[in-house]
Amino acid sequence: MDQLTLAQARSWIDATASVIAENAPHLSELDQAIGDGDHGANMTRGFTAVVKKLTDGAKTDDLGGLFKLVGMTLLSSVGGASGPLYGGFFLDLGKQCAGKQTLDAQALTAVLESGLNDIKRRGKAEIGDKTMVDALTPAIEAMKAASHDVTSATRAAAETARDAATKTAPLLARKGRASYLGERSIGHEDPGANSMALLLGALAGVCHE
Amino acid sequence: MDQLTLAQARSWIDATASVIAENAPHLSELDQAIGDGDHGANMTRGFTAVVKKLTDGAKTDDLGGLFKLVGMTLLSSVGGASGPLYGGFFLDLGKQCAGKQTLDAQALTAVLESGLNDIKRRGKAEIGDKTMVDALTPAIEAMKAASHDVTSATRAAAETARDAATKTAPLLARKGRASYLGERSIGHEDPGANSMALLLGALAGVCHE
Amino acid sequence: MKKLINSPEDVVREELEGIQLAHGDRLRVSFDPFYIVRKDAPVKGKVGLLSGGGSGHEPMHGGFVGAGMLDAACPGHVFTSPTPDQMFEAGKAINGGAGVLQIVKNYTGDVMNFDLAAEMLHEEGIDVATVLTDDDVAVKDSLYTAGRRGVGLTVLMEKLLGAAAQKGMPLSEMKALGDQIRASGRSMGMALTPCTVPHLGKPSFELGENEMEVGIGIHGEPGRHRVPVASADEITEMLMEPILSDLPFHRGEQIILFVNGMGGTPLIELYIVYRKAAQIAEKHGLKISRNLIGSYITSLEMAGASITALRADDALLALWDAPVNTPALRWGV
Amino acid sequence: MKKLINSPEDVVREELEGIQLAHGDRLRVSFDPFYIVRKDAPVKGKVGLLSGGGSGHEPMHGGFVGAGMLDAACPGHVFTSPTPDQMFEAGKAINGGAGVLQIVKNYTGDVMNFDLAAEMLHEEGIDVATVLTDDDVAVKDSLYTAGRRGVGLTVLMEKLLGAAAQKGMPLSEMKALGDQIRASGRSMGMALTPCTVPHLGKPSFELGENEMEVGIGIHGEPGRHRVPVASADEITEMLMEPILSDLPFHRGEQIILFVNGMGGTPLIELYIVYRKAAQIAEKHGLKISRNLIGSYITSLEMAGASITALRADDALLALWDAPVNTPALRWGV
Ligand SMILES: Nc1ncnc2c1ncn2[C@@H]1O[C@H](COP(=O)(O)OP(=O)(O)O)[C@@H](O)[C@H]1O
Ligand SMILES: Nc1ncnc2c1ncn2[C@@H]1O[C@H](COP(=O)(O)OP(=O)(O)O)[C@@H](O)[C@H]1O
Ligand SMILES: [Mg+2]
Ligand SMILES: [Mg+2]
Ligand SMILES: [Mg+2]
Ligand SMILES: [Mg+2]
Repeated sequence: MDQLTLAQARSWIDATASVIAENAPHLSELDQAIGDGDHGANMTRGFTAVVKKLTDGAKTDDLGGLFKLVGMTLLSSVGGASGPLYGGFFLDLGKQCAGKQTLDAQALTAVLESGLNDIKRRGKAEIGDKTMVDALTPAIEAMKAASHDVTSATRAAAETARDAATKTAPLLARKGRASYLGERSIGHEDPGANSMALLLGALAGVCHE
Repeated sequence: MDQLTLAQARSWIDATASVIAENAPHLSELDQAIGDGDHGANMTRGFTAVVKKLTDGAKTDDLGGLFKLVGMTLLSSVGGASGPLYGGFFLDLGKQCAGKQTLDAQALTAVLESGLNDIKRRGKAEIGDKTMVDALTPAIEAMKAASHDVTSATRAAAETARDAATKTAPLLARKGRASYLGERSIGHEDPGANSMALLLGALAGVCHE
Repeated sequence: MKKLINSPEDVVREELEGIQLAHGDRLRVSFDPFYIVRKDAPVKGKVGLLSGGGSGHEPMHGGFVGAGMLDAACPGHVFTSPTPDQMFEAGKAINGGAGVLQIVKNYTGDVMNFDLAAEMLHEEGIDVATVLTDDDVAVKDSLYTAGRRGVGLTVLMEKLLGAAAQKGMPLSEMKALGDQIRASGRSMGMALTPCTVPHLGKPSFELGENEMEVGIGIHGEPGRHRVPVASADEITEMLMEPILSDLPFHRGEQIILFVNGMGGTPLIELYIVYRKAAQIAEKHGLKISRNLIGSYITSLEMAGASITALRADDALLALWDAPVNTPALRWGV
Repeated sequence: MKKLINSPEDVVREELEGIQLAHGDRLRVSFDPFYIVRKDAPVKGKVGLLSGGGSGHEPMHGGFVGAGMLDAACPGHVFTSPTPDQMFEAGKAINGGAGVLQIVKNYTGDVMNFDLAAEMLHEEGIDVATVLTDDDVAVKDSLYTAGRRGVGLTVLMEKLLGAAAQKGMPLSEMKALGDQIRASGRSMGMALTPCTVPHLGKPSFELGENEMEVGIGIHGEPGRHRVPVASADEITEMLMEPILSDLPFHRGEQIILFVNGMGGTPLIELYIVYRKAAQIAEKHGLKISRNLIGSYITSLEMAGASITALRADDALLALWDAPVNTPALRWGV
């Protein structure tokens, strides 16, 4: 597959909504261990609102419009730390994709990297701080290293993110709510890294079909 | 034994304090089932205060003075329903015994009956209402029927009260806190009937020695 | 038992020490015997308003001592009525020459202890009158029991009579007003969890994870019905219907509606209960002229709520609105 | 999970409906998006004071909306920061031409959402400033974390800045005053029991019958130390010593001392904690000039307490004493 199309991007959002809803109890459980236990509910509320807007016929003529709508909706429905982070991430994707109907693997990688930078700028987290950044950063590196088609690039991203989310367990949290626990944050996976892995997993899913 | 002496009456109070303290958890447990669980603590607080006053050397020259002191002290330290009832009971005993150094079996029975009437007047309980009245009433009847010495009269009272306290279990409470439970008060012994049985048991104990 | 206490015997004394340290600018605490009194007592020419009861219901009664409400409160041990010597000393301390009115919740112990205190005050030459509260509709067949229990209405009674006393109403009128309030208010409560009396160390009753107790009093005593846990709306109906049909309240009447937490229930839940209670009141054609929402008459850390409705006319509402300045209830000043 | 709720999704909306029904005479509730605002907003020429945060901390923040305190509050879902559109709409509703001051508890989510709202308000041509609270001394190594959490000081901050705004203080001075208050207050909390977020249905953490959690925040998150349950006096020392040594407070200083319940702790216990806290403050040569005792910033039904000490000069005390008229805090009016 050479290009991510608008229709696929739309499927990506739907697939993300499903997989987030399915995994909400797990995400909340992870957040309950080192946070306040709402990450599953937050993300579900957000993506449910997004899907509702899209189903209700919100007009999105290009990738920019689609991602902007996703970003705005997440911003006004998620709350918490993940709301501005995921909301800002998609708003940034929207800016990068303004007027675009498709993205090839390289462009997709660049767009996601720009989104990552928005997350880092807003949240001031670095790699190793035990956040969603720890899933997204290596995933983008893996996309760069993968062969130049969307299918393998996104599959590499998904697998790497999945693996990286698991590897957040031994880290000491330095950002977000988990940082208050100090040493006690060690031994638990980061919820946001997990939701990010689900997001990238959904992307790989639609690019595989 | 022909007479209850001042020294024995004093021993009665001490013995009551001990047996109440020992049985406080049981009394409270009974009260927790159909009341508010404080009967053991209430009675212990009261008799501890009485013993303290006596040990500290409060002057009691006759039975009247002793019982008045007990009554006043219970009144100002027990609280709840049992405070005025037991306090008033001993105050009444004090009035009956003003100036007396000893009581024979008949006089003792009359004095206790007067105390019972004070309890009934104050609490407006009749026999069968599932209160301390249910232990004291038959005990006094038993004293009347017993042979005319203090040892056997008080032993009859103690045994009858003990038995009567147990028999409060099937009764439906009509007075005090337990009455709020309605049918659910059935099947539990009344705490005040039990403390009254302990009191009469202690009396029999000192009159036996 | 997990509590922020040092030892069960010291709970009431240490609480009183805390109150003295916190509110010593306007309250005085007597430690022998225990009572809390307005620092400016006795107020000359004003009826002294006295209440009291077992501890464990905080802020009632000590938190309601102050201008426009109680002149003194006598705390007993936890869930145990105080003793006559407390009321006697407190009564003397607040008698400003116009007599003393006792507000007594209808429990055998409270009634008998306050009765004795009234006799003692009377012998001291002080005019004494007593008003009972017995507003708990959960107590059925009250002719064959110790009578209805005094619960939530007590808080409203103390506020309203406090305002009347502050305005200089004489004792006999205060007594009549108290009896009118007594006849115009009804309450009912429920518990999701029991509470633990410190010196007992175990819960007052056992409740399964899916059970609740309806018709509880305020002493951790079990209620009359144990039923499966229900939704807030259903629970509110279980409480409101008996309250409204008992008095009964009539269409077009004004009421003061009081939603009370039992101690361990968060405010967010009380507003959810208030929402439904207000809807039910409206459905019955009642106008909620004033309301009170919060944990004012509690059972230690019990989770649960009670509702009180009081029929009110404009005179009563004016008393409600009058300034009150106590640690737990304050407005207008 | 035993709660007086109907369904987890409806908790916040139904609570807001209750607030609207109960306090509709002086507050207005917006349901899309959620916010609570003074009915007389915007007050012309006055800085609009805005706060908000996750629900589950009631009465904070909604209970503090009214004359002399907040102009508006934005409730998020339980323990979840609200969203920028809420603050944006509320900010517009309270802007009386003198700008808007946001009081934000230092949590990653709250900070980022309020930052976005500030940008949006700014673009709308409204002057916006933000004051953070980050008073929780339990957060160590705060350089390597999201920073200290905002806890009990937030309540005092809202009262004090509310009074300043009411007196007509301009936005820039309000911001400076807020920063001064931020630098002068410290808090710490503990829990005897966890709490249960409605949509999760199980406790936020597990505690053995003999364990307590010291250094908790207000979101049901575990603290930094799990230790055996101790006496009220020992617990109070565990909280007071870090608070006093952190700022540090100096002999001879005046403080406002705030003993707060976490939601499931009865008032009687808070007074026992206050007693010891006051004794410790005195031992350190501090003068408690004002105090506040009650459950004002809570974690649902969690049993536990927190203590806040704020260094205060006479100017601050005057702001403290200024009239306030909100559902949860009221005096002088
Ligand atoms: N400063 C930050 N930078 C990047 N990601 C963060 C930051 N703070 C938190 N996160 C992410 O957000 C997740 C928590 O989101 P969520 O539970 O929805 O919000 P909250 O922590 O406000 O309850 C964390 O697991 C982490 O991955
Ligand atoms: N009206 C009454 N007449 C006689 N005895 C009573 C009456 N009311 C209560 N009692 C007795 O008092 C006992 C309870 O005493 P206690 O628990 O100390 O007081 P309270 O009920 O106020 O907590 C009951 O078990 C009963 O025997
Ligand atoms: Mg979270
Ligand atoms: Mg009892
Ligand atoms: Mg009792
Ligand atoms: Mg959250």
